[in-house]
Amino acid sequence: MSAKIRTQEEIAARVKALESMLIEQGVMTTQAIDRMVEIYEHEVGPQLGAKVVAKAWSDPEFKARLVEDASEACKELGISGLQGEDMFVVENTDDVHNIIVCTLCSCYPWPVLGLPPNWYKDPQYRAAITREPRKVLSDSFDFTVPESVEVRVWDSSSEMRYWVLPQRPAGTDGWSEERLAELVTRDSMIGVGPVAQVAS
Amino acid sequence: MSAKIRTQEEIAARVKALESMLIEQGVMTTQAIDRMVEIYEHEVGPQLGAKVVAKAWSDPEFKARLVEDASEACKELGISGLQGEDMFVVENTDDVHNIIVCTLCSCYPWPVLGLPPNWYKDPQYRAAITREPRKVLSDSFDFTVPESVEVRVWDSSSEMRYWVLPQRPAGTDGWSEERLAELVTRDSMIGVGPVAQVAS
Amino acid sequence: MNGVFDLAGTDGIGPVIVPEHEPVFRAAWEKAVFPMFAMCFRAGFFGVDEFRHGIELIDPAVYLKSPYYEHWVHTVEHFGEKLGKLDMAELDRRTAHYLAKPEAPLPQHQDDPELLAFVEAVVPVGATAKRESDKAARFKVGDIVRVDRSAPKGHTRRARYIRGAVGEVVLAHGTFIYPDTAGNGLGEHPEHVYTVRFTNEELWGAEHAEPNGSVCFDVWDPYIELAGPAAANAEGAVA
Amino acid sequence: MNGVFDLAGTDGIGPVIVPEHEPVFRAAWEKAVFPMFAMCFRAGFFGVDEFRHGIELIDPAVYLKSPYYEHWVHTVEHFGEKLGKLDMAELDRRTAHYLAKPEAPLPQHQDDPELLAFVEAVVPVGATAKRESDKAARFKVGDIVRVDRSAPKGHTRRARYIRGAVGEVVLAHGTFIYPDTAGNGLGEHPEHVYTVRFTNEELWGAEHAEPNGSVCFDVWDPYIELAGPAAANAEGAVA
Repeated sequence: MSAKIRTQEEIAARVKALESMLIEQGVMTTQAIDRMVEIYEHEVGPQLGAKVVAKAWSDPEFKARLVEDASEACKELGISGLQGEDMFVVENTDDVHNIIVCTLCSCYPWPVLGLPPNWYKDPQYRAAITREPRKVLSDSFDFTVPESVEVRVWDSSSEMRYWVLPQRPAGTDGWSEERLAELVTRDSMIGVGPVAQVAS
Repeated sequence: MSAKIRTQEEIAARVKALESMLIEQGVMTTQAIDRMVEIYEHEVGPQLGAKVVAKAWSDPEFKARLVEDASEACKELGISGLQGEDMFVVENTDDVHNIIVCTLCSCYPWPVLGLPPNWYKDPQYRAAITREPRKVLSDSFDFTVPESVEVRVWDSSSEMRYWVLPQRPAGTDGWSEERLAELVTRDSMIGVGPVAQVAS
Repeated sequence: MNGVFDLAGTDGIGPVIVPEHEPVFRAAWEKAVFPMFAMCFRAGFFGVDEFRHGIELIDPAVYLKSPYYEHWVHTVEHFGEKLGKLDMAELDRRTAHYLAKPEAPLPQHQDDPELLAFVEAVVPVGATAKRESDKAARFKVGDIVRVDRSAPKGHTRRARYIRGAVGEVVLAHGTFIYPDTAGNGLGEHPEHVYTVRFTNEELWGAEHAEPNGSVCFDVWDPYIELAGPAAANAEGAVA
Repeated sequence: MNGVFDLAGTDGIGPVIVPEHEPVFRAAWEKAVFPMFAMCFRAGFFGVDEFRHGIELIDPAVYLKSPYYEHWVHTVEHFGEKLGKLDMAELDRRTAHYLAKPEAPLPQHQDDPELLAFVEAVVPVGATAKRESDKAARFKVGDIVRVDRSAPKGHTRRARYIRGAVGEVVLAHGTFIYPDTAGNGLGEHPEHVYTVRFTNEELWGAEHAEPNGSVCFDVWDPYIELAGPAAANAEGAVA
């Protein structure tokens, strides 16, 4: 209990020291570090999940495969990998609104959503979203789920990686997958926000 | 969650500021503060509990009254007061060893034991003593209760204030109450230590 | 409320450290804080249950890392602010003043014989939480009971480690102020208090429990329901 | 183990703060830490369950107050020290060096084509925790089950808020590495994983629960026992 809460400068020095030792041991190289960072900064992110959602909205057979086995269906689009080896899509309906969390650590489906935002990993979200999900959505995300709709929170306690298939908005008949994908926000696949509004 | 962990200097300044405002409001005076501190530094302490224990060891009728209603019996010795309005003595036997704790805050029978030691109020004791009492006694108090004796932990969750009546040691036949009282340690009335050894 | 102050069974916070000797008060500021409980109680800041709840509301990292009597500072501030008895900006201003000048004097003031008399009177008498009530006790010594496992949001003394557990009523103490109302500013509403004895196996599981041990925990009447001997035996709850 | 990392239902830690925009990594040091999970895993520091347990062992106040990726630093250090892969005195020495000279360079080193190839291979494929097993599933979708309320001391995924609660099995996922062994260095011992759905009323109590809500939580086979429809109805567990 004597451990100290470090400043950013102290953490940075600690990390550089650790990095230097791991580099000397051949565990890491700056080249490999840079490549891994590049992947999650620029290649893997919620635009991939949005592509999957748009295809599911457009192609009922794909959607059936996605709901049956999300990891296999995503591979059809070349989407797969770390922290998404066993994904499971939970579909919003008129009766059920889904939300994901990991209350014990911060599990999150990287291949479709990228790395999680900090609020998802913060103690506050993990503490409150199972206990008072409607209050959290309302207070922190300005998002309301009608009382008649069940709020179902998926606590990612195993290696199954859950994520949300939002409902296709009205007014999008005949839209291309590319155009549909632009409506799909990261928050809508976490379950804490809506898909983008369609101008009417 | 942004609250800061203060240094001793910061706490001292905060307290003096608070004290100054409470003094101006007439809630406190330095005279009353000093008197209250004097009482718990010099008048109320475990020597009072020791006196009660020694009398219980010497006088079976007093002991019967003490076990029946500890607060009433202690009043016979002029012992009573704050945080001991409703005391209950738990008696060690050949079959049961008792320990007290307050896992939710730091309740403690002030009139017989004085103010609690810091370890009693620390998170570590409150966390571990209900879960692994034998390990805590052994690791931190160098005190072993035989496996054949039940360890019974009293978590002071209500306003009942529990404390332990240790067993009278052998080799003390005919001792005066004053001499017996010298054997009774604070820790033996908490249940984390023995009474003092009798030289044989 | 569920929080880190509810410490029973928390793992991973290190060993109990017992110094050889230590004074009753380790710092001068502790001597100023200790009397605040009784004197602010007298001044109408809080009842004892509210006082505890004010401590429960402390930021959990601060709760774990700060010296004990600093918890009392937080609850005095909490109720002082809530009741409009303390101007927090002024408190901050004075804090900066005393931080810059630790030896600066306290305000000049007169002794108050009534306050001193209060100290001399309350220390040896206290203020019992026992209350007369004509409520019938729903339970008696020997009953096998299960603790409600639900999770109230405000102040409660229903610690997490006993929720859902089955034990035996071993003592009945009469009626006392109910912390689940009094601690939340909702009045005293006295309820019967019982001591329930739980085996270590019931609390922590047979695989994880120290042998030959039990915990006695005091519950108020609404915390428990009859579990019945059948239920208890089925779950191996009572030795 | 019981600890503050097990956050579900913890009250009093403030609101969820959602910044308008934030980068994937907020500081340069976060970019160095993130790859450590995959690369130290490759180097034999830990499995994913052990990695999590190393984080659970962090001092709880530090856990609550430190930025997320600092947790990863702690678990890398924990296993590096435990396995003799990191000399902690040397780590301290280098920390002091970089604290004094933040711009001091990292050691000169060669690129490692195999490590780069590992990154390119593992990111799109991952490493499933699914394992073949001929163990029979003890439960099926539709079963009403109760979660064991006991409190293991090492790593487990049996969060406190579901212990003792009754819910319905809604999904069965097959067999996966068992964290209660793997996270404690005791091997993979695969077990069936199920999703159990609990109503808010069952988890928090009817008085304290948001209406029309539920939580789905994944359990491994040893975490649960059949509760039976009778038990569930008696406690109002399943809608």
